[in-house]
Amino acid sequence: MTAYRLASGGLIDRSAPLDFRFDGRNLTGFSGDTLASALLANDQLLVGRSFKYHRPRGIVTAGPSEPNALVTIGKGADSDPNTKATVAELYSGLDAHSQNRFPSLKYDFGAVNGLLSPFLGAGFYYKTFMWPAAFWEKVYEPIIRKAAGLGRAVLERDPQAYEKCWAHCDLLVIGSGPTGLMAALTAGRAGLRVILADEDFRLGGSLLGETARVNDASAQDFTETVLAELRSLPNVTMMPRTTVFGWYDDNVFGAVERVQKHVALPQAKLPVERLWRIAAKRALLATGAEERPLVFGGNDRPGVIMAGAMRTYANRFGVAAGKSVAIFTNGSAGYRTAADLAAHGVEIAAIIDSRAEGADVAPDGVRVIRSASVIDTKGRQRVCGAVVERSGFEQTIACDAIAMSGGWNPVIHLACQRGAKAIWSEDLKTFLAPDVGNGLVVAGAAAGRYTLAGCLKDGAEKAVVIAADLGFSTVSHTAPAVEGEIDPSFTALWYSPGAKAKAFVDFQNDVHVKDIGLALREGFGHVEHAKRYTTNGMATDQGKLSGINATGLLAAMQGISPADVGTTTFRPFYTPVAFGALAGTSRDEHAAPVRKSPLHGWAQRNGAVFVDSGLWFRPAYFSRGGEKTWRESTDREVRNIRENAGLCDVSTLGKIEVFGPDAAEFLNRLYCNPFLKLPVGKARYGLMLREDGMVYDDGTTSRLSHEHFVMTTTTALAGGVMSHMEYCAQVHWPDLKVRFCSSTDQWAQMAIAGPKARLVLQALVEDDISDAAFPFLAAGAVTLRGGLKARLFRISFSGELAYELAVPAGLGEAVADAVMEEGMAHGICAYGLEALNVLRIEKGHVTHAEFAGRVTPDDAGFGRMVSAQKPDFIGKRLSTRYGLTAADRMQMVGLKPVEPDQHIRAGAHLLREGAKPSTLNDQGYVSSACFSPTLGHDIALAFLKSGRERYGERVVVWDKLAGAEVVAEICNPVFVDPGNTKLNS
Amino acid sequence: MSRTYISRHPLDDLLPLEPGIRAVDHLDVPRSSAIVSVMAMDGEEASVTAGLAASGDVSIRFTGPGEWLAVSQSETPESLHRNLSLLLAETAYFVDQSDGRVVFRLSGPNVRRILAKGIATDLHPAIFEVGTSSNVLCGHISINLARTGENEFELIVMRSFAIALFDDLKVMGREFDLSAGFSVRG
Amino acid sequence: MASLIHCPHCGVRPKEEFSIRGDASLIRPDPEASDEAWNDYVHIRSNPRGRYREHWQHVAGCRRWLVVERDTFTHEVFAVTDAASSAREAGR
Amino acid sequence: MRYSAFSIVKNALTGNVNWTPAWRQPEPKPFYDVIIVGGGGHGLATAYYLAKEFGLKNIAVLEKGYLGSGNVGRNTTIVRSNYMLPGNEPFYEFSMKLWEGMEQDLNYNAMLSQRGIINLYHNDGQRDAYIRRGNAMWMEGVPAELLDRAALKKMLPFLNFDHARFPIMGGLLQKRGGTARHDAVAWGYARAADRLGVDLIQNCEVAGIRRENGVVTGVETSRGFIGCGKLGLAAAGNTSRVGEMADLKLPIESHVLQAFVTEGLKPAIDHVITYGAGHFYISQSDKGGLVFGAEIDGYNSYAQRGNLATVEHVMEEGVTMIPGLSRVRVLRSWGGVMDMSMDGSPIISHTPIDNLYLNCGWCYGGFKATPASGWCFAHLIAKNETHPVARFLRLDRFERGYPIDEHGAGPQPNLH
Repeated sequence: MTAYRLASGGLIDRSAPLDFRFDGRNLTGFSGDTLASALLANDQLLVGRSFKYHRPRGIVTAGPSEPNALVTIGKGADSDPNTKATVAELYSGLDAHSQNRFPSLKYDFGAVNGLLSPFLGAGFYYKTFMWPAAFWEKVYEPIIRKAAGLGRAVLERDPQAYEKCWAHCDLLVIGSGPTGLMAALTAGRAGLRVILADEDFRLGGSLLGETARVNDASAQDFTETVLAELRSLPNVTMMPRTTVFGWYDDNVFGAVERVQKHVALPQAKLPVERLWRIAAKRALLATGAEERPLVFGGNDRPGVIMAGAMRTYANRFGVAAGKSVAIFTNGSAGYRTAADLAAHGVEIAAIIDSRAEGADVAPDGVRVIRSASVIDTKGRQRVCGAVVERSGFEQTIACDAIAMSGGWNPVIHLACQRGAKAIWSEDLKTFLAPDVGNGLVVAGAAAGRYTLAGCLKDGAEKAVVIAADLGFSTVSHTAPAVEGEIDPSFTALWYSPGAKAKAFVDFQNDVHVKDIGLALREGFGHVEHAKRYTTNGMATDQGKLSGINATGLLAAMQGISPADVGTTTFRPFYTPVAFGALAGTSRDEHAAPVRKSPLHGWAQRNGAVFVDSGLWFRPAYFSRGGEKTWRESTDREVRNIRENAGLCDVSTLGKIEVFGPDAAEFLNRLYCNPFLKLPVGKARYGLMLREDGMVYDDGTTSRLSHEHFVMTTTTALAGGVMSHMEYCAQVHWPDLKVRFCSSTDQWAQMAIAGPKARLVLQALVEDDISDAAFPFLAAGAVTLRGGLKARLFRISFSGELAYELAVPAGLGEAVADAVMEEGMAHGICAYGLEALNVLRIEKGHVTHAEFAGRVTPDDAGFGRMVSAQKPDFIGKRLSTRYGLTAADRMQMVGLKPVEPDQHIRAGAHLLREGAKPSTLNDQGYVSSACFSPTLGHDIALAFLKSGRERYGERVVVWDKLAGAEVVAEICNPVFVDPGNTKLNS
Repeated sequence: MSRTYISRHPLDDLLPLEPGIRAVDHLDVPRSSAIVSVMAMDGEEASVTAGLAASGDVSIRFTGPGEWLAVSQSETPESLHRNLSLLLAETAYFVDQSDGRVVFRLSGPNVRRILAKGIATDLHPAIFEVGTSSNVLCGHISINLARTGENEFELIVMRSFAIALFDDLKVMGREFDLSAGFSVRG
Repeated sequence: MASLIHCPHCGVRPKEEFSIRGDASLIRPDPEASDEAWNDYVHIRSNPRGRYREHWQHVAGCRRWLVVERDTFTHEVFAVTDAASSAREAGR
Repeated sequence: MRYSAFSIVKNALTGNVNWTPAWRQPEPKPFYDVIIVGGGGHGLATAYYLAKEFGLKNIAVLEKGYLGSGNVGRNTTIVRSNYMLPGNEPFYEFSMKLWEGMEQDLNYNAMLSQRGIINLYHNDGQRDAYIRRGNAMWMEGVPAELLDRAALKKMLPFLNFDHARFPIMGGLLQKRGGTARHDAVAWGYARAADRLGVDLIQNCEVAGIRRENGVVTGVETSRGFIGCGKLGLAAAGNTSRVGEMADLKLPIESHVLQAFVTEGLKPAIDHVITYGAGHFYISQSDKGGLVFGAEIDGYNSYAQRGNLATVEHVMEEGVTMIPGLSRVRVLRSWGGVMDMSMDGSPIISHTPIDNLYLNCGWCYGGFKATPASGWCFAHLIAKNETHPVARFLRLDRFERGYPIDEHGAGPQPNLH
């Protein structure tokens, strides 16, 4: 038996000891312990250092509001900083370390800050560290940064797995204490789909530490009976270890389930944490009430613990927080702690009651000091005495722990996350949630009904109303009878007067009463200002203990009601949630799905090096033996296509089948160039604008029959164009008879380009594809040898004689292999995006590198394509705005370096020769650049002010990022075959 | 010279050729299916709906108002396309998607729990009834989901996403040791 | 609203199945309308705090454009209708 | 009271009871030469510069809540001047220079920390766009560096170099970029403006704009009518609502943007880093919390809260960029209402009403612009002429066809 472990009692399994470590010490606890209860049992009260003054701090609570007992659990990449020991379930092998101390928890150099505290009051940062100016970043900030922060984030890859899951229910019950249990039971019996979620690893909430009897049984036995019935109901799902952290629109709740946080070696097939999104028709908030700390001198000394927490440690965990406990209370709850501790044989040094009178009965022989307050505490790393003041007389009461009980704060966090303001109850001296609609109903202690009988009743009654609301009928049953009921009454005490030491409001952030006073004095009296100025409530506990006390203090200091001060804003997360849990499986390579082309395998077999292109992987180039760089492969591919032929996978381009009697009219309105009279069997390049007149996307569209077109889009905007078309068809022109659907995935499509492309293809295609029979821009169905139906388009991005052949996706690889086989004799090669890019730059063809959402058709040289005849098309009207037609707009030109061995990089800017670099002198920029194997030097496409008038002029290509300046000649952007003889050959 | 072309399934390299040990929760992948997008012409939605309902052996999946996927394991893409064209002549447009879509069949006692890891729709049998089908998001991928039995669902995904969906389903099913294999029949 | 949308064709669906385009009360002007009318259509927004009609597309579902009528402050949804039906009713 | 080393020591030794209020709580006067609507960063900065740089005396700032209660107190504190387009870059660089002298100027420590901002790129197209941007910065005299993968790996070893879905290829670095303590910026301007006699009137909501003969004569407020000679609107997410009171037609949509902070941690991330394969951005505050955010939720909203789907998406991007974030716990999320413009760039402009001036359209980049926005808006109001660096930020640029569209997304605010 350890120092503070009680001889008996508690819901721990004394036959199952668990070994664990704290700061390197080997300790033992029991199954059913939290880390905090096990630490207390081992006399390890001191667990951390505070944020600012590095004061020694001990465990204060037994739950999620813990401000002090933050530890790092685990090692290296597999560690969790800032874990609350009070909610960490103990397991064998748990390895915990204290934080924010150097060199050790007992001796911390940072504590020197405490001596400097007069200089470090609220807002001190803002008034100082300004002299000299340069010192902030070099000297002051690094010191402050190093001193701040709590645990250490390792920033190494997390070895654990996570996942997300959806759940749906009629009623979500949040909290499994008396209110939640009765609500779940009532609703479950009525047949509702119920989810009962609780953050604790054991369901039962406050009942687990309760000494009152319910239905003539212990509270714990009553709990077990209810849980057994709930487990038997197939429509009830119980979710222990699940924190509901947020309430979102449409009654969707975010919750995180700690699936394997309590095991030393998690199973690989299960996540360690699982994020739930729970869509609940109704929810019941049964989160109970938090005991309010008392603000008195020396209240942060290790050993000063919430009275209710002490009760929980004794009754649920069989641990005494001290051997001789002084109790400071402003209500009846302190007496209950006294009674329970006394029953366990703990000495009660005294009960210090701030009230003048009360009907409460102290345990036999315990001294009660009324109208008194604690004004200071003695001891260093554990309290050894309480300095009590009454009527001007001081006395020191020896003790090794002080229980404090300052009343109750209902836990209304979730109810106020969506903008509702908490409202002050003068009766209950606390803030309650307002009516937030019938989606979320607050019940039990969370609604200010503190008695056990009241909670049991309220939970059941509210569930009855919800069930009826949803159309379920409930069976009536009698409310459980409670014996030894509690008295929750208290008298508000925001500040215990006469403090002889710092009286802390926010323990973790070291905010004390004088800081609040200073904020008020300096004009930061608004509750949000006070929070931000003092940092009260901004620590990891988000003001669960400190928030209401700060409001009370601000009110008291100004002589106004807390109602007029209000609370700060409640926001997700109720308790902090790990990034990993919120991200689930969507991380690393699975951050976004991968799309694979039907020719992916073919490309792989041909030596492709892939690059991601949106969600797709596309071949960048095809490496052959001996080629050391991408450039070598690319240059070879380009030359080969200009001389022989090449095959490129273009399956990723969007393909949209457009049908209907109004299909041509629809396309005519969609594109800025005409489509009405496109003949059947022909393809046409189309330019699509946004309504603001800028180019949106481009591609070829072919007419396969009178009422059937197939459109291609760029890979990048395939989805966007589809949505745009749907918008136009459904919103703008719902009366046009047009239907369309994507066939992108149905087809494997390959571009076959080069002077020998026809020779290669004709060997495979049964139909005649001579220039006469299948001229440039021909499009239609063909049959491949072997009878395979395919689509063939004579279009060219490279400027060569070129075709695009589409076959059903499953047959893509086989057909590509066949093309390569037939092409072998003609020197065919596979080529990738790099070569494609060079070929199109040489030909002056544009991509999204040119359009970039800021370019008009005229900027890109398509001015004459835009139909002046059409009455309407998307983008027509705003194209005529002054700024879009101004003479000094940047227009697309070609550039070639005057010295052919010099290089041009995309992203370089353009200056007149001799002009000084400045934003005003900036003439344009390079949109695309490459080495042209065909011409033997670099070439570029660029946008230049009034560029088309300036062919033959020289500009400076200014690339300061690379430290390069190159003089280039402005030229027509079509570098290769401007007469289109190759295209039409 | 005559040629034959061998069709490939996107999961060819990922699933064993021979069926392995089948767990209680299983992902069955037909090697081929005939799938046709059916789009009702303006004003013909009702008659196409009726026509499809009478199409016998063909499974009809709702994808949007006036739009369906017709799926058949017994017909060839050509025959399905031809039969539908005859049945619904002058009332609908058709696009063959047999190569553009991949079918997954998920069955077993835990299928709802597996699918809940990716799909937001409430799959309680009283809400998403047997015979219901709809396009839904599964993780980051849009699929067509159909309930074919109390514990049986069919997922149809775009071919380019098939491997990504397969990877996701394996992760979603790892808790239940989900097995996967090509259909013995198909 | 921001969590679940009731698609008139597909039922209740999560926000991530949708994409959002903006004000649904704007009507594309006649090609002959004034420059001001066109500028207003493309660039000017009433941006109310309160009731608002917004275009959402069920991209991962039925791909229909919907008019979601909702409150921009409370996020309460009043109605979701098919955009084409709304457009036809408005005489487009 | 001026803050100095002496004042700190003196007050510490006397129990810190002699500090005086940072600003007065004045009753509104019947008339001001200039009224600024909006007591956020931009409004307070405008008032300060009106008084300090342009010599105006009779100025009031009207704030419906408490000072700094809008986006200046709910952003991710990033300061930078790394823009591409000539309409933006000179303006933001002007702002950067003002940041660099702000603390001495205001006698208030806003904890400007020029720790460097790095924009990651993941493919060739993005790299080229960053080269263009970096060179545009240099054109304006703003140093920028292009980092390759190796340099980045040395600098930020914790990034996902091995398992990224979209491989990290490099980044664009602006060393002078960084962060500042957001609330302190509002408080610093407020205190300094107050010292120059500006009346900062809190809990004063504007309910109407009174006009006579086409000229603004004052505002109806929750604290009565207040007359003015000139009226400047700096109401951020509420711009449309205030503008409507003067029948202004505005190219603005209000959208909600969420931001997040983690629990306090020892220093781990020393720069501001933005993800190129998404919208994620992150830095670490001096208190130790990691402050981060990503894209807007996407729908019009005046609610200062967001939805869970976006939260999850932000976290997915976060752990994909920095896998080690996985075990870090997120403490709090909140939302701000953004005044999204049609081209993603701001508006500091005359309006069709002569003595009514407009400052809006900050999208989610308003914080870094605070000083220049205040200065240029003050310049416009005081002199009735546009400051040179803000000359492109006109309200009529849309109808004239001169959008400043950094993202090339077109007139759809939720794409910017």
